[in-house]
Amino acid sequence: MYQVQTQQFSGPLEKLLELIEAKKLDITTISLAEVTNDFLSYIEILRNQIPSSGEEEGLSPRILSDFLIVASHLVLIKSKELLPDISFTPDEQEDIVDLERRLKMYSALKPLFLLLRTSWQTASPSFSREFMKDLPPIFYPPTTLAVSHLETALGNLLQSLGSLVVETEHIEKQLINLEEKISELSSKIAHGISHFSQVTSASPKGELIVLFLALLHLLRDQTIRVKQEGLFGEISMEKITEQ
Amino acid sequence: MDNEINTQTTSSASSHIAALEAILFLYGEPVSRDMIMRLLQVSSEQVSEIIRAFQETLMDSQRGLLLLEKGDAYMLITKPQFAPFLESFVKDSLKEELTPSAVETLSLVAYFGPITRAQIDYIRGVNSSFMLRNLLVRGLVERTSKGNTYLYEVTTDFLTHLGLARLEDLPQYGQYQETRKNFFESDETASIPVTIDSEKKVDDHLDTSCI
Amino acid sequence: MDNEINTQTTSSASSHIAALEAILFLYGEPVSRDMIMRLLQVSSEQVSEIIRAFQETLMDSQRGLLLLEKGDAYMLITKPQFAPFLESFVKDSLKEELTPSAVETLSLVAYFGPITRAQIDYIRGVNSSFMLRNLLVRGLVERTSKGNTYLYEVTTDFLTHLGLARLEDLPQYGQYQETRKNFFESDETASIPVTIDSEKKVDDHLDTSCI
Repeated sequence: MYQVQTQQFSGPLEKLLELIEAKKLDITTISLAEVTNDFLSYIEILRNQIPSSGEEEGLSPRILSDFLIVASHLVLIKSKELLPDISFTPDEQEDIVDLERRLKMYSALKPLFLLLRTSWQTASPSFSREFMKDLPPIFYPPTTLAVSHLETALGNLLQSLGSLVVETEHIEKQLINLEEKISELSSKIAHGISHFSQVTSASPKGELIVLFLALLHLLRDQTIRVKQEGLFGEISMEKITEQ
Repeated sequence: MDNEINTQTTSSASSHIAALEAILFLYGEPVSRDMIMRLLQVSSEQVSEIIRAFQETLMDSQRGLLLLEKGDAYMLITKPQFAPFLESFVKDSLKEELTPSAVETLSLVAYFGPITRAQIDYIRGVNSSFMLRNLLVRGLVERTSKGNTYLYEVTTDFLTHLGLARLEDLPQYGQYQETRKNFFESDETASIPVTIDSEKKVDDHLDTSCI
Repeated sequence: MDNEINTQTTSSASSHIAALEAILFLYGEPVSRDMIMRLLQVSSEQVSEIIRAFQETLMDSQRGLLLLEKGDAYMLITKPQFAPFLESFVKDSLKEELTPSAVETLSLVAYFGPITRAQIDYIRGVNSSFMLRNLLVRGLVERTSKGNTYLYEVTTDFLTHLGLARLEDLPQYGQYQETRKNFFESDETASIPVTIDSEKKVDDHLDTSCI
């Protein structure tokens, strides 16, 4: 199920790199701003790959959320380009610098991924022996183990499985946080735009508004759709249902 | 190292000795002459020659292994002079108390057994092959093969050791059976994917014993 | 056969190598330096010397085995060139294809391990918790807890699958350590946030089982 999807969809950094390379650009904030539109369009394509209920293959909301986080950083960069006077928090500034750096790092590591893939496919394996292979059957019961220890161990184990649910809820929360952050940013940009007075839909500012709306739209759908179906829901498939 | 041995044997003979060592090391059980002939692509006479040369290298005082001949089959074992020493080593390493991971695995086998390794792995979120092997060696767990996989359950000896007459006497046994049903009952392969990015079953592939 | 163990220094060195071989043969799994010291009643320096001498004997073309080093533990494995003789009786489902995201994650854990999940997420730009769980279940990655987080590294099974005796034998290992330094050198804690995007260490309580 997921196998199909991970082969079809590269991760957000890889996609970004691909878009930049396609335009024969270097990794700079300027080129990142340049590919923002393309990246958002790609997310739109991904979003349409989300399976309707019953289908086994397709994109997981988890992966879409990874793309959305990167998209939000891109929009930051883009807004800086379109509205140079806009003020960012130190965190937002850091996000901008950070994305560029991570992309460079990812680009430097791509040959490594290829190298490991090739080794994995071509290397001759070594083999080890089984633990105490030659030992005749024996009975070595643990001296201090009581029945209650078994019950406790099982109880703890099952409880910790419950935290898988937390993981999914967490992603949902993360997306909501992201949405709030972008809303904040929108109003900041609206404020910035008011400084420039004459905004038309053809202007770069108009383009920015469209970008934000697109991102918000993607996000809103996303947060609503993340679902948890029971204790093991997100392992057995945290599926998105097309309405 | 004994370098004089090398002078007589050709390099191709050397690699045959090395290959034989690797085969016997891994296989564990006696390997027949026929199988050696087939694997190394050599004649019966050549096998005799390789065996003789191998035995000679094992005589070196730096070697801890011995070639055991069983009829027309061969097997690597540890030299008898190390037996007392190894016995205490085994006892020591088995005498150690079970690690939390081992207790956890054991509790799954006890409450949810018969259970496959894939199911245990899934619930624990980590590979359990070494843990299961450890419990097998200690005689706490046993396995039966079912299709192309193994089912694990606790041994009667272990139950007796715990002072239990039957599995059902484990505390809250009934309640945990309910939990178990919730996990496993519907459609096993669908509800328990072992892995996320590839749903292929991870099974007892590391056990060379399940040849 | 040399039955007089420990009589002379030279024969004692030989018998130590032989005893080590017997121990590793029997145990199968990695044996720690501490354990070797205890078993052979030797100092840590002597262990290093015995290991070195043992490794030298294994370089002989008549030998089919290798000494795998992982951390401070040692394990006997077959030399990779003999894989064609052995694959027929071992189900090596580790051979399964790796998905691109598995390759990315595994590369980072292998070359940059021990590494936290947050660091992996940061480099990959995606949430890796499920991929790590997948690799843990497949037995390619293991983790140890450190403070309130986990450190991930590759397993001996990962190394043996690639026919490597130690991590440093990975292709271009040194070169990528440099790459790593170049990106992370300034101030590691500052440049690789422990968590990204206000993310809590959710994965790290995925299972508290292995603590």
